[in-house]
Amino acid sequence: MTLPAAPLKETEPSKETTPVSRRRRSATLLAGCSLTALIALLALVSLVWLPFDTDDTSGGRLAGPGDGHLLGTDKLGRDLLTQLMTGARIAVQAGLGSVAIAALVGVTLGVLAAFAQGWLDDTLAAFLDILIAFPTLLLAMLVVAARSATLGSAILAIGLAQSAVVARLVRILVKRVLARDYITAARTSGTSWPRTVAAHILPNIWPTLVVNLALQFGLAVLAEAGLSYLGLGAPPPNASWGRMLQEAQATFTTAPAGALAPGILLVVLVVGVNLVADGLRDTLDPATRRRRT
Amino acid sequence: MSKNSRTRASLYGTATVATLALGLTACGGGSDGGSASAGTWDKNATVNIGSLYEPQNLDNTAGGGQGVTEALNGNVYEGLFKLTDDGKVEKLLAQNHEVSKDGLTYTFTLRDGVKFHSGKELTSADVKYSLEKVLAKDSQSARKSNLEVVKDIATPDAKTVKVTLSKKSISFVYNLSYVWIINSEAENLKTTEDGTGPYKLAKWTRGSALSLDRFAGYWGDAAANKKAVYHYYKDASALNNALLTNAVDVVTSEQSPDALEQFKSNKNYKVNDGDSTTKLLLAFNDKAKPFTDVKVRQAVSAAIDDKKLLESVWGGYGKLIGSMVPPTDPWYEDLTDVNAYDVTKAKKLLDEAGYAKGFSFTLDTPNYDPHPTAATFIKSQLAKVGITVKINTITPDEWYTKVYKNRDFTATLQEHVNDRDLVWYGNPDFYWGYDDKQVTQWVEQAEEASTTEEQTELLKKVNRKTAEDAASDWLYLYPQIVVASSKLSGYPLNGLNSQFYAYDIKKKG
Amino acid sequence: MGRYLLRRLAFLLVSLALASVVLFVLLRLLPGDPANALTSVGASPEQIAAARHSIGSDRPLPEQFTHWLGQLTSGDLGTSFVSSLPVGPEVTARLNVTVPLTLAAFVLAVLVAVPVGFVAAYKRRTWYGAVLSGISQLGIAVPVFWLGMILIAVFALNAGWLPSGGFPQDGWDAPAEAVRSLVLPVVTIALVMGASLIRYVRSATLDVLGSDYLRTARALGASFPRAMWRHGLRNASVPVISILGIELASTLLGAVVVESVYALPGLGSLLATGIAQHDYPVVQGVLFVSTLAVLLIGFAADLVQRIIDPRLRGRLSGGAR
Amino acid sequence: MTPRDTPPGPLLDVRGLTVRTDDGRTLVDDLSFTVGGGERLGLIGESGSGKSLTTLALLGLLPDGMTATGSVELAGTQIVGAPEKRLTAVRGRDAAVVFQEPLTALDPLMRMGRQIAEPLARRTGLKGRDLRTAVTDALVRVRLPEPDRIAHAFPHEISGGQRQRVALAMALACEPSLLIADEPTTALDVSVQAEMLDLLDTLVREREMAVLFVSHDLAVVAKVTDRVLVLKDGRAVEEGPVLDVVTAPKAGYTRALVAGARKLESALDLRSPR
Repeated sequence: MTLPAAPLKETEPSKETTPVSRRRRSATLLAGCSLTALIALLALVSLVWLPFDTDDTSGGRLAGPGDGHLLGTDKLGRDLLTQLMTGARIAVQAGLGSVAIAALVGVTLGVLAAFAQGWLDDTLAAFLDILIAFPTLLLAMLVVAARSATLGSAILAIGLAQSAVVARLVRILVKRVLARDYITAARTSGTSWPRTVAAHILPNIWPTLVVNLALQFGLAVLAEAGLSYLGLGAPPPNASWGRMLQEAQATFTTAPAGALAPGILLVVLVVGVNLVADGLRDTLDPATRRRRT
Repeated sequence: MSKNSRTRASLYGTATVATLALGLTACGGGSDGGSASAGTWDKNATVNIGSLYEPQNLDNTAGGGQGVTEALNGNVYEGLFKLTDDGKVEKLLAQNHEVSKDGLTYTFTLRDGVKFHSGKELTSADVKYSLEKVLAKDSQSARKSNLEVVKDIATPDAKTVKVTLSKKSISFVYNLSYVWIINSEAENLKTTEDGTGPYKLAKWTRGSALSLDRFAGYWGDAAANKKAVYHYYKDASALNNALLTNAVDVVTSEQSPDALEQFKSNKNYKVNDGDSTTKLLLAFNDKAKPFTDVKVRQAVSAAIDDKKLLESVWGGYGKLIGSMVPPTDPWYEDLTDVNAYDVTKAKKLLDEAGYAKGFSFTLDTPNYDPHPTAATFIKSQLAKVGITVKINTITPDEWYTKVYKNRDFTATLQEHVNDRDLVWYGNPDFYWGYDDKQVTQWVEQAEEASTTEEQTELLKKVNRKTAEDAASDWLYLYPQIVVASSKLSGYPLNGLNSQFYAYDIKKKG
Repeated sequence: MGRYLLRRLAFLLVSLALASVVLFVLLRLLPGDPANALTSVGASPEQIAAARHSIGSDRPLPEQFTHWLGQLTSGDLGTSFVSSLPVGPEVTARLNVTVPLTLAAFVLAVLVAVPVGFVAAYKRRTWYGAVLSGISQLGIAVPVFWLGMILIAVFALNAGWLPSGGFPQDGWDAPAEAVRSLVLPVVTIALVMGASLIRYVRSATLDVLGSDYLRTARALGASFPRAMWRHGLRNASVPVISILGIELASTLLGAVVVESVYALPGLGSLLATGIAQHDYPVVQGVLFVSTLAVLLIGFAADLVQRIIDPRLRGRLSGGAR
Repeated sequence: MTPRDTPPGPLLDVRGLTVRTDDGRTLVDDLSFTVGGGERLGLIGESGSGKSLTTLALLGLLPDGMTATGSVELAGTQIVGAPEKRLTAVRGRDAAVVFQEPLTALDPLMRMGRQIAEPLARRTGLKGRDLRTAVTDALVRVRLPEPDRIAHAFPHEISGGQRQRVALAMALACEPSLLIADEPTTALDVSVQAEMLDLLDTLVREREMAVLFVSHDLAVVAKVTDRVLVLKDGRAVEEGPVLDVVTAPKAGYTRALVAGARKLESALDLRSPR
């Protein structure tokens, strides 16, 4: 099962065979970065300043904009903008946390699996395949059931579920590198394994890995929103966007702002990181770089 | 049985919340027939009832849950007595009953001409079987402990049942209203039924709906509609959407005020504000520091503005209570003035208790609404008197293990759904650990009282004493909101203890 | 091929057996007491113990496991702790909702994504090619439950064209109603699934468009449509099929959220309930059936790929998935 | 190779061919050359010099994002700016290509026989058994052993040299007036390279086909061509008969190339006397 004929699900190998114009490429990256930065800014500002206290329920129930509430209030009279800002923080936290776990566990597992041979190799590959077919959300539900519904559990759960995806990718990438001659040369010349990994393997796989992790970030944000929507994410009163949407569902028609704003921000963040991933792939991925004239 | 007899348990119905905290909790409920006396109605109508509480199975002694009570109690199964929607106990299958002088022997005469859905005639053997089923070793009935006073059941003839108690129990007849009379020969009671009610089960599709058909051989007045279908939803929004799109005609119990605006402003719907028995409690562990100190409990109670909390959770709905007793219980007294909101007083009490600088405690908060909201609110209120609250969000399952079984908590939030549940304060082993010899004695005496007046008198004392001791902080009484299509009339408004009688519901054509 | 089939089937069975052990062990490692779901306030310790005994959760784990395996081999998925009803029929009933939902969404997504993905690749330099790619970018980023909320608000609450949720009690005996109640959920899943499929189809098409063999064919005089038909379609389908397999499997299992939004009595909602109540037999049953489905879908995808791609024929599990 | 109604001018007439990317980089700059009927021209330059793009521009197969200007007349047909339909008619018939990388140039999912049959059927209109026989003949002509086995094989099942022969067979199956060989031996083992060159040489000679031979390797080009054009950074730096260029290179760049090739030559003794 080396060198799959099929693309890895995670890295859509958009090999624009032709030289995409640099301008265009940087436009993608730029657009992605600005969208992501917008949300990151919200999250960062929320650390030092919020329009209202998060627990401040002094606003009127589902009030419209005004009275210091730029976007109005939610059903408990909390400021919507405040909630959106803390929500941004949770989303970014969820994304970063999950990806960190996925990277750590996934790369370790993937590298180990790549060195496996024979039936062990087949079994590991098959196991990862089965695991991947189970949606992140489902695995996360189990983890959350085992621990309790906190942001930490959600991040752990999502990160672990994603590490299977990362492990599979890394395994394939590493196998690809291992097949190259200079690795064989390094091995026969007696270079130690950790050295080989550090000196030859990681430098070769990191561009693809980084692009993939960026995509995983977006998926993690969506998964956290899904978990929160099901009541399994950051517990109330934390203003996770998913939870805000769940709460605003009942008042969708009467007070649409609360049911639209978190969704829009979610889309902005995920589109943003996906564009960043696309842009990065075009600039980093050796597969595409090689094809350029 | 003993002290705690007359309460029926069930914190949230029974099953620990079916879904992962989709925000559903159990509801409580009043009783008795709905509103309006419709002029003409469709006698062959199908009434679609929307609910959040699906039965786990159809046997209320095998963990059927709150949903089975809602769908089957009074509709499919009947007891010797029934609890009306306004909380009165009336005779149903019992034609008559006599109590011996010592209050230990109850003799019931059964109504004539009562038939089970299978066609068999009701006999005293069925009553004995049904009572024994509740008391059986593997019974998961929430009423089991209440009925354990039963020492002997005799059936002198086909129409007479004689029950002997081990000690007096004034709530015995009330408790009997929860005992379904089931055909002693019936089988597969988890998926089928054989009761005597005005409806028989047509079909139960798990995860979706349960439908009831009018029973032609019913002994009393026939149901006012031909078919009643309970549609089950896991999420309040989905349920409200169903009502808005006419997929259901009535919602048994709204769990948040969110959607009410759109129903109130629409003449096609009627929003009914009934009496509930569900109380939201900030339950202290009275055996854990610092809540061992009455003054600390009083201070916390006085530091929280219940009115504002109720307003923010329920909009204009719901009531304030000063104790465990809802207005529908016979021993109700308005005690909202006891430990009322007063920050100055709270500070003074804390000072007296030696906590002038405040303290901090962990609040175990179930992860579904309204608990987290209430916790947030309490946190911000108590901060004003120097008390720091650490909110620890837990699942219903954890709540049972950590709080209910292991008593490993300092304070918790929980909703208590049932009526007449003041008596738990007489049980020093209950999870909140309130232990007052006097109260325990009063509760025991009340249960063994000869007259309801005597019982009421004693429980009023319990009520006042627990309120003054701030045994818990009773934050508010939930509203019981039934929203129905304006075509409907005759539906229950209070849904006491989760019952929802469908047989009087009339639907205009 | 016959030998391959045998080996592949054996592999499938071994995987299933392994999965069932893992499942069982993992579930028992979860903290929480299934008896809690049966408990109510006022329940005495004896009553709790009786509940535990009646569901068998007080027995030693190996015994529980062999019991479960024994049931499994006779096709029985066990009995729910909470409802005391058999799990098998329950799962079957839920599959009646989830399988049509997933398959319909899948077919719709493929029907939309394949042409759109192709156009998005072929015409990527035109404005509508860019718009199509942009739409798929958006589609990937939209949370499925939010999309559901919006569709319900627009098509059920405002327009009143379709039900807002639920599934008829008579199920497929009321075909018109059943179909109506699945329209919005199917569209919801198909849009989200389609959006990501578009990207895969687009990228597979780009690979083909940039491939040397396509250039060879055209350099030797084949017209573009002819070359795409002869060479492009098959080559592009290999990666897409492997994605389709994964998408189908994960949608089947991942319908939880959509089922929740649309109040559908599907497999996902059964699982969610089971997890919340620590109802191991239900969770085990659902996950076991799901694992089986995942393995079978993987098997089918491997088989199809193997038929198309001769390079995979030397391997046990097609390199694809 | 029955000479078609040959137009008066040269078979291939390139004037001022310029290839630019959309973002304005010039990859081939004002290139002009001709190839007469039966003539063999070598196009030489290191990678990135624009030689491969030139071959693609000759057939109107430039990738997206690049445009050609100037004039390319192939057998009297103007290629630059021509509609796809006209290009399709010209490709294969007037000029066919053998690409550098035989593994990717062949459809990995299609048996060799069917791949050869495709252009063959287009030219001859043969079907069924006749077509199959023709395919076998085509394989035999490129000196492939076991032609039936090869016809039944997938690209990954045969060696690189065999694949390149199949690619050559496909190109020859079109019976083009001009064969464009784009680094046809670069991907092959050195030992196979010589055989391949020899085969190519023989086959085109037999058919009196014109050849445009593209390579970075002066030694290889010298073996099969009469005239060379040296490309650097998209510009022609030198043009002339092979012997002249090799023995007396004018441009500094060409001198470097020749020196490089000499070294190789002495090391491998690859070059056969012409």
